[in-house]
Amino acid sequence: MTTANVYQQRPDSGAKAESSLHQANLAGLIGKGRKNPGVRVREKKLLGHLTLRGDANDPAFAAGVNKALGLELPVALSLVAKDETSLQWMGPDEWLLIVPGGQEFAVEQALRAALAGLHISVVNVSGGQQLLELSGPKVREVLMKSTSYDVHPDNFPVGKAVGTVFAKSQLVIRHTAEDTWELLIRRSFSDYWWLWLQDAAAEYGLNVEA
Amino acid sequence: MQRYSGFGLFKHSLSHHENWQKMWRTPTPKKVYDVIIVGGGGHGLATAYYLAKEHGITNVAVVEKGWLGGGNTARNTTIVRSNYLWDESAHLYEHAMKLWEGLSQDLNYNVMFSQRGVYNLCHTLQDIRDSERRVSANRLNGVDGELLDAKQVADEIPYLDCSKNTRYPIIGATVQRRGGVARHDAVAWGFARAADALGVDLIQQTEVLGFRKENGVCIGVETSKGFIGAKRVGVVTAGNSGHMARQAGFRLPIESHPLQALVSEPIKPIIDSVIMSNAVHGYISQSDKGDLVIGAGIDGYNGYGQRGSYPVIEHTIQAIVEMFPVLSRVRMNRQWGGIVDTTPDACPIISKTPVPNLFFNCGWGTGGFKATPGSGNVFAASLAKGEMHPLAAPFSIDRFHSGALIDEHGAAAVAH
Amino acid sequence: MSQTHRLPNGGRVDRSKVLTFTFNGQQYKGYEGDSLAAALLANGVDVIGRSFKYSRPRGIYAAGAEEPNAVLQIGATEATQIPNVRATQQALYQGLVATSTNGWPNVNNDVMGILGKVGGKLMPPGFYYKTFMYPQSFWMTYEKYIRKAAGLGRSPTQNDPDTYDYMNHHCDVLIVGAGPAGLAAALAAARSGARVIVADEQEEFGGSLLDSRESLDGKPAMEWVGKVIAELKELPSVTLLPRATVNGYHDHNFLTIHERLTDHLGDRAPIGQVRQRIHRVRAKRVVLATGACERPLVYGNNDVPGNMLAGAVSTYVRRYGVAPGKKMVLSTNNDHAYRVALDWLDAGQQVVAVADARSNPRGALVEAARAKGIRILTSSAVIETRGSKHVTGARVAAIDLKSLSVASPGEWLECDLVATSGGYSPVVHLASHLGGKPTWREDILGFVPGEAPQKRVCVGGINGVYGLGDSLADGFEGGVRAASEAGFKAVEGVLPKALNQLQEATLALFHVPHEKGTARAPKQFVDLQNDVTAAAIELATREGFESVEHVKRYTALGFGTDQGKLGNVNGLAIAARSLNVTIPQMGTTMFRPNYTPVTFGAVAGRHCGHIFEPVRYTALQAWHVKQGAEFEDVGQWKRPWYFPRNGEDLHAAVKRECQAVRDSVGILDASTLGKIDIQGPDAREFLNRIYTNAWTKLDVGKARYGLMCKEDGMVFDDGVTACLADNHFVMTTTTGGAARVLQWLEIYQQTEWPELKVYFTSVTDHYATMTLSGPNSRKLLSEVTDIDLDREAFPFMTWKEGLVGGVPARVFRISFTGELSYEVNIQADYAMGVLEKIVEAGKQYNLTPYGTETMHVLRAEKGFIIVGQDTDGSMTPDDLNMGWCVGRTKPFSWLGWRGMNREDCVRDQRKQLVGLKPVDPKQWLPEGAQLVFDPKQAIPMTMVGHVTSSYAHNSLGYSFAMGVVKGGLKRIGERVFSPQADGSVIEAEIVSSVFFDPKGDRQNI
Amino acid sequence: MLHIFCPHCGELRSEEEFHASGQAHIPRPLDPGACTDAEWGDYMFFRDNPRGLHHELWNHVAGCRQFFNATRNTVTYEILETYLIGTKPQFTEQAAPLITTATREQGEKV
Repeated sequence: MTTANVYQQRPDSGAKAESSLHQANLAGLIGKGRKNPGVRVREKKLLGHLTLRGDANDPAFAAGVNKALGLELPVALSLVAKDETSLQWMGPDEWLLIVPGGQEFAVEQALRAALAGLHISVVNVSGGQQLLELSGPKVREVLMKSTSYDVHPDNFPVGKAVGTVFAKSQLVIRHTAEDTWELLIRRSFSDYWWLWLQDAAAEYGLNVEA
Repeated sequence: MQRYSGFGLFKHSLSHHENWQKMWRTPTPKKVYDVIIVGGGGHGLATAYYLAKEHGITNVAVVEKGWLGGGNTARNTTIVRSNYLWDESAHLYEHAMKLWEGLSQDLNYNVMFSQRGVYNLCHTLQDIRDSERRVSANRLNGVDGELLDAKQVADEIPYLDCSKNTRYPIIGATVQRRGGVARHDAVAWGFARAADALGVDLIQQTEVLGFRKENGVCIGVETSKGFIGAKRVGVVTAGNSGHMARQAGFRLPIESHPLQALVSEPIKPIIDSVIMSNAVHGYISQSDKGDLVIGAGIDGYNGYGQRGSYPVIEHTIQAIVEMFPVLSRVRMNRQWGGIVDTTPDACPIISKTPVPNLFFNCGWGTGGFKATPGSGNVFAASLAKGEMHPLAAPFSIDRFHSGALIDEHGAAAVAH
Repeated sequence: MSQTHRLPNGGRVDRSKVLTFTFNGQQYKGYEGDSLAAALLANGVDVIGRSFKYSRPRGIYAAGAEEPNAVLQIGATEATQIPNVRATQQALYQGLVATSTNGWPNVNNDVMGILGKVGGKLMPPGFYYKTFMYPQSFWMTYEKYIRKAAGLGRSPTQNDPDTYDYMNHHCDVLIVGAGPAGLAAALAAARSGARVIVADEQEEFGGSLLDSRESLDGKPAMEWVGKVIAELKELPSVTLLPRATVNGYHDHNFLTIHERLTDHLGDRAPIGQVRQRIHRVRAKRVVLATGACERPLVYGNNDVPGNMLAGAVSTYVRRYGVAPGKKMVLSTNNDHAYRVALDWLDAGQQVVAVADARSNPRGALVEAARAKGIRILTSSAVIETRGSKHVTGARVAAIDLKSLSVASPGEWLECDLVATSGGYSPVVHLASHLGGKPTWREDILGFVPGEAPQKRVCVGGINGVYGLGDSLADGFEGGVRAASEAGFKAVEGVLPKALNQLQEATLALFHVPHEKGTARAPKQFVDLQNDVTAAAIELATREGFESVEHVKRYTALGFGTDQGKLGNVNGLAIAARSLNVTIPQMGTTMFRPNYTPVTFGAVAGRHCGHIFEPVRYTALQAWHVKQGAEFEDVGQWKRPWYFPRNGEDLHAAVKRECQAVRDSVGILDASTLGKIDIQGPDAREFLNRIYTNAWTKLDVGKARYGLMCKEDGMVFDDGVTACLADNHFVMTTTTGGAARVLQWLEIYQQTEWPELKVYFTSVTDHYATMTLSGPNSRKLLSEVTDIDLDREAFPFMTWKEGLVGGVPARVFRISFTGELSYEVNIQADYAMGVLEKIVEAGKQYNLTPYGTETMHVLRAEKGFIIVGQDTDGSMTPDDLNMGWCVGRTKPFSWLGWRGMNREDCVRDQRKQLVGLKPVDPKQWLPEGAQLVFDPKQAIPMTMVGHVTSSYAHNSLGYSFAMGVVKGGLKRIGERVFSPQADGSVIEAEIVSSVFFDPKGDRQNI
Repeated sequence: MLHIFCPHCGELRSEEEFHASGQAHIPRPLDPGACTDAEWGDYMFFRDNPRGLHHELWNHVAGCRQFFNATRNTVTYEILETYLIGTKPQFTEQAAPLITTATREQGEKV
């Protein structure tokens, strides 16, 4: 009996890959825009994204995750990271694992092996979402225009990650360094968010980085 | 009753308006009435008026915990239309529409019923299908209605953004030209004055606290001013219906939600009709005073606070600015909320209840104002005869058990 | 002559910066720092508008948010018009263009004014309820003229060039009002380290200190204000917002602030800047330091230009260096108003007299006035004024308070300014927005905030604390309290010293009597903007309006853009007296947001135009655009509707697309369908409960169609779900239903059946889905895949994994068109590359992209339903003739089973889905059209159903439709009729809903 | 705009992140087949709709996607508590007199 159907979804190499913002041609905007912009944007695209579900209260689950990833399960509203891998709390029984692009199949297999016998779910969602990194002195203002969540560092220190409303949709905001934040954006909404960010950041200057 | 007319107004001006009579008395409650109406809003007052006028039952009291017409009657956006989809609703609302059309003269009180036309915009292909379905049903039911294409809409509604590059381009609309608006306070006052003149006691500032039963049969109401007996009791308390039902010992398929509305500052005429859009979620008309009267959506939670949450106001104004970008620099003056009694099928309950001689008329949700005269008229007939008026019969509570809903919600269901 | 009424010195204006502006077509000059009202007064402009009902000339009356008259149209271009701007709240800028909102041909010579004089008597409150009724048909004509006459300013007729936005804040302490109490509170709170926001509606902080005579620590009070601002600016946790009105106090300490960032700079915002911003603030604690608002006395002809609030006169003199007249009469019932007399003298103008309604006033300011030789008439008041376009005199007479009557004929005093003060009303609006009823305090003759559950502190004038020293102390203490309640430790602070002066109580006089009686006296205005007089209020009570809400609604008292800031208490007092009750018995009306009007654009923020709402695109959007697709809105998605070629219209394109699919092969972007990954040992059981049909025996590798019902048994979604592994399924939903279905699964799992071990994860965005459909789809696909497509190896309703275009794919052999079809699912990042390869390979098969319209036609030919189009929330599976999809013997009572067995759901003659074939094959039944059995019956007709889907252009060669008909399944072969708007009738035969390939051979080709 | 404490995220969040899902504690009848039409109708449609304390179901849609319960006053809109599915409310209509003090003790949490 197979518990789940898992297959390598990413082609070996050479296949044409387009991030969800491909259409917006961010690459063509790199290096343009004003000096010392208030906000800089960088796509962190084509990474491996896995949604992990399981029972946080089951020590076997936490141990299995640790065995497979070398990471402790993060507590509510936080993320843990090692090298290019991060594990983020999404809900009481849900985590988002982000790994370098191409590793997701192997990681999923490792997770499934380590968690064998437990009621879990691992789902590859790499094609459906990506990170958009925002940095610069005015990012917080742009976030304040976009979400009713309190993004003041007193409430939203580095290392925190929350799911919340953003403009007229919903996404996850991750605070990764003092002036650096990441938005977890869904593919089908990314055009909207890109338009939104350009509009909201217009008064501060918005540049695209490689 | 002192008759109102232009000439009367002139006559009174000669005496500096010092001799106008009271519009209604402030009576002390009698011990017992033939019928007690609980709730002195538009529907309750209309019920009392038609009981007296059409059924000769004048030993009637309207018991109101606050002031006449102070609930949703005072808080709605005054839209009147009858272009409902299902036969049952269409007949009921059309009955009301016909009464509206002569109401000022009937009451000798100008309720300013203004048939400016009500437009429902279509933004999607499914909107067009639903609209054709409704207009077609209206036509065969004898209710006026037209389906317009995008160009006709652009021609008939100035300043509406009919360009193709909006988020949800407008591709058509329905219009009911007999629809329009009326002056909400005047409706309550007109019915109150006319009912009072026929002998109905309007008892304000008196809260109904419970219902007295004898052998399970309702024999009157307990009020903040003591017990008042009645042969029949009709409860018409809109948002508070669930609460009244609890007092009577049963539950209703009703939830009370905040419904918000707002007005702009008064400006010169710019919106000539009533324009509604379900897709962008907003509707607008302009009052005779010049205020843009704008209806917001319903808040998701139950609430008796006569106020809702701010994002609902934001979304509504976004919708209005999206439809009419020229209004962006106009300013919002005031917002408020009412308590709407919503039912699962978005249709009212006009019904007998588990308690004999206790009748309820409620569940009008967001659409009660337009039905005011019709609702009062059929409820009065039902109270007078003790049997539901044929137009009211389909709106019995029983339908929530049998499954015979009249689903005005479902008719607007969107899924693909 | 320019600036005739500007004082030679004084004021906070910058006389080195001269600004030119236009009012009613005439150019004037003012200074930077002026309000528009100040600049108009400086130029001696008397009449700034005409009143609403009687068209009486009106002048500037106040200096702030309470101004009822000076409501102007602003804007230099059509697109930048702003209606109803209060001149008292508009900073002057270079090039400002303002006009009056009423008056024809102009405000000085208004024709309506004559009508107002003649007809005014015919317009008591509610006159329109009593007339215009006959004949019935004339109301709309009357109304046309009423509408024309009503309204103040006008909307622009071009689109707004400016942008707006929101900003969300969370703070420990929000301080509303930056007067003495607010600033003291701000100091206290800010020093504790709390996150503090201070918002004030005026151009600069200072509140009452901006025009105060008082000193702090022996220095002008504004020096202290400057020091406080400097200190607050240094603190990183403090946000200072001038020109920012707190307009709404909402539940759970959520407040909205309307900040005007550029309205003082010009007609429109400088390029790149936001004109106005709404701050959405969640505050742990709120300090309300909104102060108090002076109210006038009500007397005859109190609306003639040159009648002004006493405090406003001080503001114009001290803050703007403007004297709105030369000879002043002051009518007061309190001490504080005497400062205007002193200010007036200091400005070198003449105080003709002070009429004080009190018999023996002895307060410090009174004595100071006496000492300066000002004539004080006690037990007296201004009874009426005269003057047509400006005050020329005031009649002061003795009044008897007990009987509220005039005790002496009095004397006419020549003057050009009547300043009036009837006491002070705490500004309780915000404190009352959540329904907390204000409480009347007889000692200060005003309403103060009542008890309320909100976490707030009220300080200073709003509490009736009026003395400067007391107000500072009250503010500081309130700031300490707010900060400590928000979890901060307050720091000690020393407040500056104010002079403590003897101040006597205000006298309870609101409505000054007139010997002719209220009804016959010259008009005594209570609400200037709505032309509501004392007589009108008395008349309302006479007609039986006893509730304050009734009085207000009947007379329109307080319904103006000023929301009755000046008139409400006076109106209450008059109504109370008339009804012989006390003011607290009379109560107040509800206070609702906004405190002052807010620009719609600002409330809308950035959510306009192209970012009004999210638009969702699939990974293949760029290709659709390249192919020239027309798009259809489906939920938030833009889906290709059809792909016109060479100027084709919808019908031609759809016909071609249909034919291509039936003849060869077409490609559809199906990525928008919802996809939900389901894992867990109880996944199968869960599907059994949530779908109408059985899932127990679905093998790995297979897929099945399912219907979902709500508990009432009505269909609400459908789709195909495949078994990927024993504990693993992937479900598809309708495009519009994706989010709803996921919620549906979650609510049942989380709240109803938490014991079922199953997880749901949306993979809608992860996969792009391309559907190849048509007899050549196998051939085409085989050229780009390594999957064995042999019909036995890969049968209908199964799925396989393999490479498609070199990319791993999961391919489902399912069909919505009735043709042989493959749905190719690819990780969305790689979909475009795969599509390009398929398209390249498809050239030899005339691979044709098709949109939703063709998809709808093809599925309808097969009789497949679309939930939401062929269903409407009132259809059971049996109504849809889909009883085959109902698991009648499933052990668990799945969702919908009980509901669809209710009495009404199992009766005969329910509407059932059938096929409809117009008798004339060229006739098209409009979608939505109602059906009848007898087209000749009279209206209202008995309707028996309606058309749900209908297609004239298709692959069948004749028009056909689907629809619901009462008892339709037993009426196959019978006729129905659809009467049309133009009087024609379309006749159709009831047929099976499967029009094409009823045996289903083609999908197995 | 309400401020709601999500018991899973452990924070107060703005109402915009949530979806109100009606009255809580309405268990689905274990044997629907044994219900009369009236009983089934009651289950589906009839609600308490109180003017006062209301136990209601909310979903933190923009956050952790979890459902939870809240006890809220439908007149003042005060939220007295939020609690996990499957647990019982601390505040009920019968225990209403305790409300004010209890709320204060819960401090800033709700």
